[in-house]
Amino acid sequence: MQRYSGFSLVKHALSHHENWQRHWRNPTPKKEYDVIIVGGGGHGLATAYYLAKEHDITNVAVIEKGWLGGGNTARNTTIVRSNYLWDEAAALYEHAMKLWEGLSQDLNYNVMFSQRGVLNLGHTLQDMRDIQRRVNANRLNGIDGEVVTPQQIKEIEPALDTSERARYPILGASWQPRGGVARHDAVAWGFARGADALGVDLLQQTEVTGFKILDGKVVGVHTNRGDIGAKTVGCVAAGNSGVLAGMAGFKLPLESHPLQALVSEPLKPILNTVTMSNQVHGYISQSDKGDLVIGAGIDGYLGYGQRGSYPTIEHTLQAIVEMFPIFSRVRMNRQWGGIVDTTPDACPIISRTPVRGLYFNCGWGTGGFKATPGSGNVFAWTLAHGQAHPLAAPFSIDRFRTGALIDEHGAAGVAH
Amino acid sequence: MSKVVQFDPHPAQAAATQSPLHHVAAKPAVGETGVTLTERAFLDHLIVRGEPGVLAGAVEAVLGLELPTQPQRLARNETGSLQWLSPDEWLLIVAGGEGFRLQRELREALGEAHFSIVDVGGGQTLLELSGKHAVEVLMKSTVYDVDPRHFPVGKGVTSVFAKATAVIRRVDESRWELVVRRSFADYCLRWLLDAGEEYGIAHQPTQPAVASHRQTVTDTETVS
Amino acid sequence: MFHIYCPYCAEYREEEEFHPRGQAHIARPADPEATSDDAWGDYLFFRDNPRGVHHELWVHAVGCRKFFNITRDTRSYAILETYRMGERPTVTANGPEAVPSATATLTGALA
Amino acid sequence: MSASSQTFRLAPKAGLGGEIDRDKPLRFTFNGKSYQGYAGDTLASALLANGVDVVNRSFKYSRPRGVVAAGAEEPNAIVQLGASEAAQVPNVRATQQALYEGLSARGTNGWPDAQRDMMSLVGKFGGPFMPVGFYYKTFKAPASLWMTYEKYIRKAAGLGRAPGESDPDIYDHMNRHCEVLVVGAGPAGLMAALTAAAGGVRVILCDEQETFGGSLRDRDETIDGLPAPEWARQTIERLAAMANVTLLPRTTANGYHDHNFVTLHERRTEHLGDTAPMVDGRRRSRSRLHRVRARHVVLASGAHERPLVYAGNDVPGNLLAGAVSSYIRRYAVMPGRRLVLSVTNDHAYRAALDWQAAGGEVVAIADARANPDGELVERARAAGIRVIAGSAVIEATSDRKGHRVNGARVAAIDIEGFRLSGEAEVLACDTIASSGGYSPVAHLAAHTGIRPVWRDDILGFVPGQAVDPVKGFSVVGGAAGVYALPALLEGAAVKVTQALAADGIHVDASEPPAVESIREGEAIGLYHVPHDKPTMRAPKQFVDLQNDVTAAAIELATIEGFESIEHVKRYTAMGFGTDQGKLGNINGMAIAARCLGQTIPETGTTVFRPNYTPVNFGAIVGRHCKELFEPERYTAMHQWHVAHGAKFEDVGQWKRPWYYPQRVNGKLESMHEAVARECLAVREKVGVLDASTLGKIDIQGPDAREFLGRIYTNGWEKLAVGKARYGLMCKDDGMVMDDGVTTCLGDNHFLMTTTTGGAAAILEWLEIWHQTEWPELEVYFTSVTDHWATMTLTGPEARNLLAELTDVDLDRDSFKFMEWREGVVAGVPARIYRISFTGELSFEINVQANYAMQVWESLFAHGNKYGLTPYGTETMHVLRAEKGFIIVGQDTDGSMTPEDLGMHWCVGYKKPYSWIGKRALTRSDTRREDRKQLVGLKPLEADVVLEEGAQIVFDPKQAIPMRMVGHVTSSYYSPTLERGFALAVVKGGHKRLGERVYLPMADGKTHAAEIVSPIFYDPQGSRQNV
Repeated sequence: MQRYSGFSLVKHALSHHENWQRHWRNPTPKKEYDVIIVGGGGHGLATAYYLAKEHDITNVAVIEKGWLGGGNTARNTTIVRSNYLWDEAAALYEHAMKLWEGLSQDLNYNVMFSQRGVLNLGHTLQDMRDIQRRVNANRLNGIDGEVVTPQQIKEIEPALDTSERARYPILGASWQPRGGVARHDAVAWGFARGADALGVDLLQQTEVTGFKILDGKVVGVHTNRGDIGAKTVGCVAAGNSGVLAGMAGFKLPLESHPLQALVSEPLKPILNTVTMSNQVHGYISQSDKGDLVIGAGIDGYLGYGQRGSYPTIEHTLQAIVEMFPIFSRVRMNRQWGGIVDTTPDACPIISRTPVRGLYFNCGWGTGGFKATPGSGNVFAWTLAHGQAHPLAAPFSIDRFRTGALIDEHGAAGVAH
Repeated sequence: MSKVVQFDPHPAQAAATQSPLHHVAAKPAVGETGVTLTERAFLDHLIVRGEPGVLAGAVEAVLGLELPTQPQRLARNETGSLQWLSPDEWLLIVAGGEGFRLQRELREALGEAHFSIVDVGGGQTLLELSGKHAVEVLMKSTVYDVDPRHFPVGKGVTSVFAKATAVIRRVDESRWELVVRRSFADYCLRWLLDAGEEYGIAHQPTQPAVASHRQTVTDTETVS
Repeated sequence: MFHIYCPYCAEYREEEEFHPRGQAHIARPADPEATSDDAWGDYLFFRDNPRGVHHELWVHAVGCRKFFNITRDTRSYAILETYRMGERPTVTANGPEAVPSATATLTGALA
Repeated sequence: MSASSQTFRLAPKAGLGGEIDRDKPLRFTFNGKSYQGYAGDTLASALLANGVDVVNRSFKYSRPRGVVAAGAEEPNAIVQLGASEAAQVPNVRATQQALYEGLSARGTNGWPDAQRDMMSLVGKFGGPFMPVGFYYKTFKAPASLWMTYEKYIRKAAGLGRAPGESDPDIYDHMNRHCEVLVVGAGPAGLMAALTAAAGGVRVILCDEQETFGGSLRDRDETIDGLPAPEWARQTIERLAAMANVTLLPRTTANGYHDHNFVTLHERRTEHLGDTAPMVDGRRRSRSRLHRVRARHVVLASGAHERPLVYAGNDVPGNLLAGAVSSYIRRYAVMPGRRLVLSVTNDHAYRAALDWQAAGGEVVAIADARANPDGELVERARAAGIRVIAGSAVIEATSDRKGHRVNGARVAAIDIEGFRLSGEAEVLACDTIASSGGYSPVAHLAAHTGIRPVWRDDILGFVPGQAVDPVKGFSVVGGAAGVYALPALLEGAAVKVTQALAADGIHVDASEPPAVESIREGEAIGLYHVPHDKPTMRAPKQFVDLQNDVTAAAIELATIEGFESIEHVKRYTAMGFGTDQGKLGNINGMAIAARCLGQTIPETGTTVFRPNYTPVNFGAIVGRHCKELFEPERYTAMHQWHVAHGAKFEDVGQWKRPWYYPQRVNGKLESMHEAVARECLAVREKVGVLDASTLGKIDIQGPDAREFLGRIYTNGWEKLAVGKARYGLMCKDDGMVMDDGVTTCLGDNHFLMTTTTGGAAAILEWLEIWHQTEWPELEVYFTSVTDHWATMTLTGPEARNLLAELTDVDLDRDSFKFMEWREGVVAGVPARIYRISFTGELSFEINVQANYAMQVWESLFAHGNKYGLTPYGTETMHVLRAEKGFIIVGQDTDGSMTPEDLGMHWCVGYKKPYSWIGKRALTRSDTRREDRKQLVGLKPLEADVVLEEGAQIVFDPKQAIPMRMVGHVTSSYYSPTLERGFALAVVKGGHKRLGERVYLPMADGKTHAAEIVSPIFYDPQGSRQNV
């Protein structure tokens, strides 16, 4: 792989940048692979990368019906944090956080992971109880976090209105300094480039149309470019998981909903951190380009249209202007929608399925981006070992039948 | 013991009353008046539920009103108004103090049929909006199409009102009524005064100033 | 933003008056105690999630407060029909044979 | 150049400057310098009139930039507007900002200003080291320095800045419904509106510009014998006179949402000043968002001219050809003296003709076509203008600072071969105008999911077929790729008539007006002009001017393997600016297509999202902000609470009294002191709580009792009339969702109470089960939450006090615990419930809310001698926790079963129907022994009040990560017990009474506590039963 560095940049400048190599190849599909990953988003590419890097399984294809990183990776609001309430979720997201912290160096690709901290605001007494509960749990789980006062919040994020004027005055917040944001496209491209360099075939514009299943075991996939054999298939296709499961003959406890987000026009730096509020219902950060990146909750209905209802946008901006009255004259540039697969307990599914050799990693709801390296890492382990990674074990489909849910609705109250 | 108990909320002797908007002082418009807002307080509001076939006869007999079975219709006479809310739900608004007697008569007329009548008069109030800019004020407040072409006199709907809900009815060419919940009344009023400011909104004193006490003195015995 | 025909109010109303309540035509098992854990889990949590025609339950929350059904395309968001509780859809993904049974009425009232 | 000279303003002449009013000069300042313009000017036209070339600096390379366009598509002339801090508006397009007296603006980038920018050094010398994607390739090592690098990267980002103060203006919404919404009031839009309006239906016509008319304002043709601008004026007057037509100028259709919902942003006062002026002492909104639901939408949004991509095409003095015409004709402004025009089509020749007619020198027209032959070409030739066929401007040269074009290099080009076919000639000039054709404005249609489709005949994307169900939508005029005036007007009339008929709106097709037409020759497809050097080595050729994306960047992206146009866009940031690529996207796609050896349609299209042009947050928020952000719900006693100094707690939307601090010895009590006083008053004397916010649902019907039995976990078969019972509700997953007391008023009549926060959800819960699952049960539910005001009178003196005010026999044997009575309290008919949430003797008095204050004040009038004390929710919480009563949502979190709460007594296992939640209680997970169960915790140190949310461990010595076994749900200091106490959930807690647990806290302390029964006070319940 061509190494990227300041030095290589200078060198290429001298040759007018005409000699840069491709980020990844555009291979023709082989007849068979050891592992096929369905879905070339951040999670799928990370899975392929870790399969090759940590498990030496390089005869791998990533099958993507569109372009790499073109699904929710391209449409999310890039927040990274690991301050989840329940042990199982916290362990999984913290695993991801640790990987984030060395990711740019590991991939030799700057994913611009910016640890500027995440504030989760509390506006009611119950909010504060929930925050205290979560922060205490985080702390004992070894995850950074503290409960901060309105005065401390004002210091962290001066643009916030911390006064008593607010309809729901800010009573406090949880603060995770290691949280932050990352450059979403770069994450997909970095993993893609890394996987490609290790021999993984990235097959774009290739759509899975069915699974080849023999005696209850998966042996390959049908695609619009012909059949491709595989010993193991892992599906990581947010927004399509339910449809893929249907092709394999079973149902998942998923509902696919529109999740909208929006950005302002670019502004000079005004926000220091990521601010989220469940009660007032919105969250915001500022990208390195200067856009305010804003989102809130999902629309209540199923939707694959990559758009949602306008009142959701209105409510989101009402929340933002309530928290930041100085943004009233800032202008919204663009809104968009993604498709999020939600589960009944707001936690993902990383699981075997009724079809042997076929695994699903799905249901990340609104929280997928922040898990990208961790999700790929444990899913790669799961595919390589044919059994759930210890961190993935609690996220089996079985929990919806036993009732052992991991209810993270509190932590996932607003989308992020 | 009876199967359903009725309760007369009004005191036998005059008592101090407070409408949901008692705390907001009336205020004339700044400049020319384009919209007038008046709280019509202390009316008796009843929710009547049942199948139309069950209710129609009794309603006509007791109220002298034909039960409006078409959606969004509002019937009125000197006794009061009866508005379709849902295929099995109507809002009856009558003079303060009349509700108990009418409910009892309706219950008697309906006998053992399955229906429900519930007094909700303490829980909501009626705001009257009139003037040449009343429609614009409503357009700023509700997603429902209140254009007079689409909203003839005698229509009434339940819809979104700012971030609350309201029953919106058009009682004549220039007058609209809003029925809002007591706990939201302060918010709705503030919203209306704000929305009406550019048109010159006059906020009239609440009518009547105090509730009439019990119209027909009866015992509080329950009826079935 | 959807424009929804309420079959009870007999007119189109704005989406803000309605709430979606998940998949339509989910029957609560008639004898829950005789239902296996797996089947109970299916009833509680496993929903259709089609990319295409979907029958869903909505309530005219700020309006007549009635629940009713919408058949909607989850790709285009076109509403193909709305119908009252207890009625059966005339538009389905796979033609009339796929129309859910008339006895199955319940909601996924688990939200 | 003298500040007020307006050197580039043309002398008055008929047909020029129709937008401006020379009798109304206006002063404005730009970058701190004072200038003059006229009413009707845009900021851009006024700057051009004053010869201001450099308006801003570019985003990445800090290059000087000037005005390029005359409308919404402007990428360069981006300014920070506002004289005062609170009135700042970032990122205003000077081409869309009307001039007003005292307007103050500056370029968003550049230090100290756009003219003398120091950052340009970075652009000049660092440029070669900042190819596309350079961030991803650098700043990775050492990892520890990234956050420092990032700080500087961020500093260089952004355009304008957010205001530092709150917005003094308001914004509002207007909900509109119409049969036909016409977007765009150019020729097609006017014709469409005229056609629809004739049918008598409601028509809304909006246009983003200050005035209606669109291209008619600059057209030479005559319509029905009238000059085009005059025909437009008369048509607008006709429309304005029609009662069924609403005209909205200065109104941009920004988002086209599902089912024909369109948001229109009307700028009501932005042309008048920094802030909205009052009118007759009344406030009005600065701008207004119209939320329009239309049966049919006609898109008549016209087309944007495409610039050509050539070297140096960003230097001030490079403009769009159409913009040149617009500035001359509309504002009587010459954007320069000597013009070179570079075109691919006939229409753009008007720029040269206008230029010459206005007295400017046209140096030459470079036409990429081998044999241009249209009517306008002939006119140009006849006027003596040099037309150089088969050629194009390949490079703009500039003065040393790059502040203004000083020449054009023109060369013969081979479009197919993407190379020059002759030597370049340098033409001295100060202005280069270009036109590469026209892009229909397909943005709005794309919002609803309609993909644009490429049309080779017009060399542009037009909105595709409506996605099957998106009915009620038609596209006319330039937006549909129809540019010639006769076809456009006729098309608008006919197409709209047909489209409306399909939607059930019948209008008589009106006769389209007679138009004298101009014969145009065929255009040619040229996007990126070849240079004598390869793209990667040529001077910068800009594609996206706002984001500084060059042709070389796009080429490099394809070299690096980015083959999807989406990848190319994301890697280069093309189209991500505030102009959303209105000028650049198609050129960028064409370059990518050429590099990849594809056609433009193969390369793809762009998916536009709302907004069409940016809208300020305030306008989208409307009045739903500050004091109207969200309703505050008040009880009937609210004003009393305010008057008595209550602090309030937000519970849902309700404001509930939290506690009532008193002034003691001139000092206001702390919450701790107030709550201690209130608690003791209840335990020792009598207190009163406003409990009106509890949800209340009247339930009537012969099956009401059975319905309750199915909804609640416990039994209701035997509850007698006159009695009340506590009930618990689960979801069907077995988890507790709500609780409350329900009273049997009559055999077929119950009153259910719910939690304050749960009221609306529970009513809907009852309805959903009734309407969808059990419609055969005869029962009706009606909310009476607001109807009843509820006062909880509680404490040992409650009976004595109430006895003074009521005719009800309060004797303990005739009015027992968990019963209700009807009577009169303080002269007001009331229902009294003998239920208790405090553990003390309690009477809950319910009266119709209008009479509440009479009763409440009577209680206080008589209560003094009994020590009557108002108490709030905090005291209520302490008192109930002492009794081990749960609060759903605080002591439960959606994962607790009734059994987890130790409430087996509240579960009717033997009921004849499978009530909601029952089945789930036998699932394997709900049967686990080690589930978290509700217990009491007694801190070993009596004065310790555990933190709510504190996590519990069995072994305090273990290393992190620790095994947590539960948490504290409620914790208070009890003035009665004189110690801290808590409710908590602990794994297997019910079997661990007496065991010790530990709570390691953030401050390093570890508290120890003993697991005890959750009932801390009066476990026998004797006090409530007196």
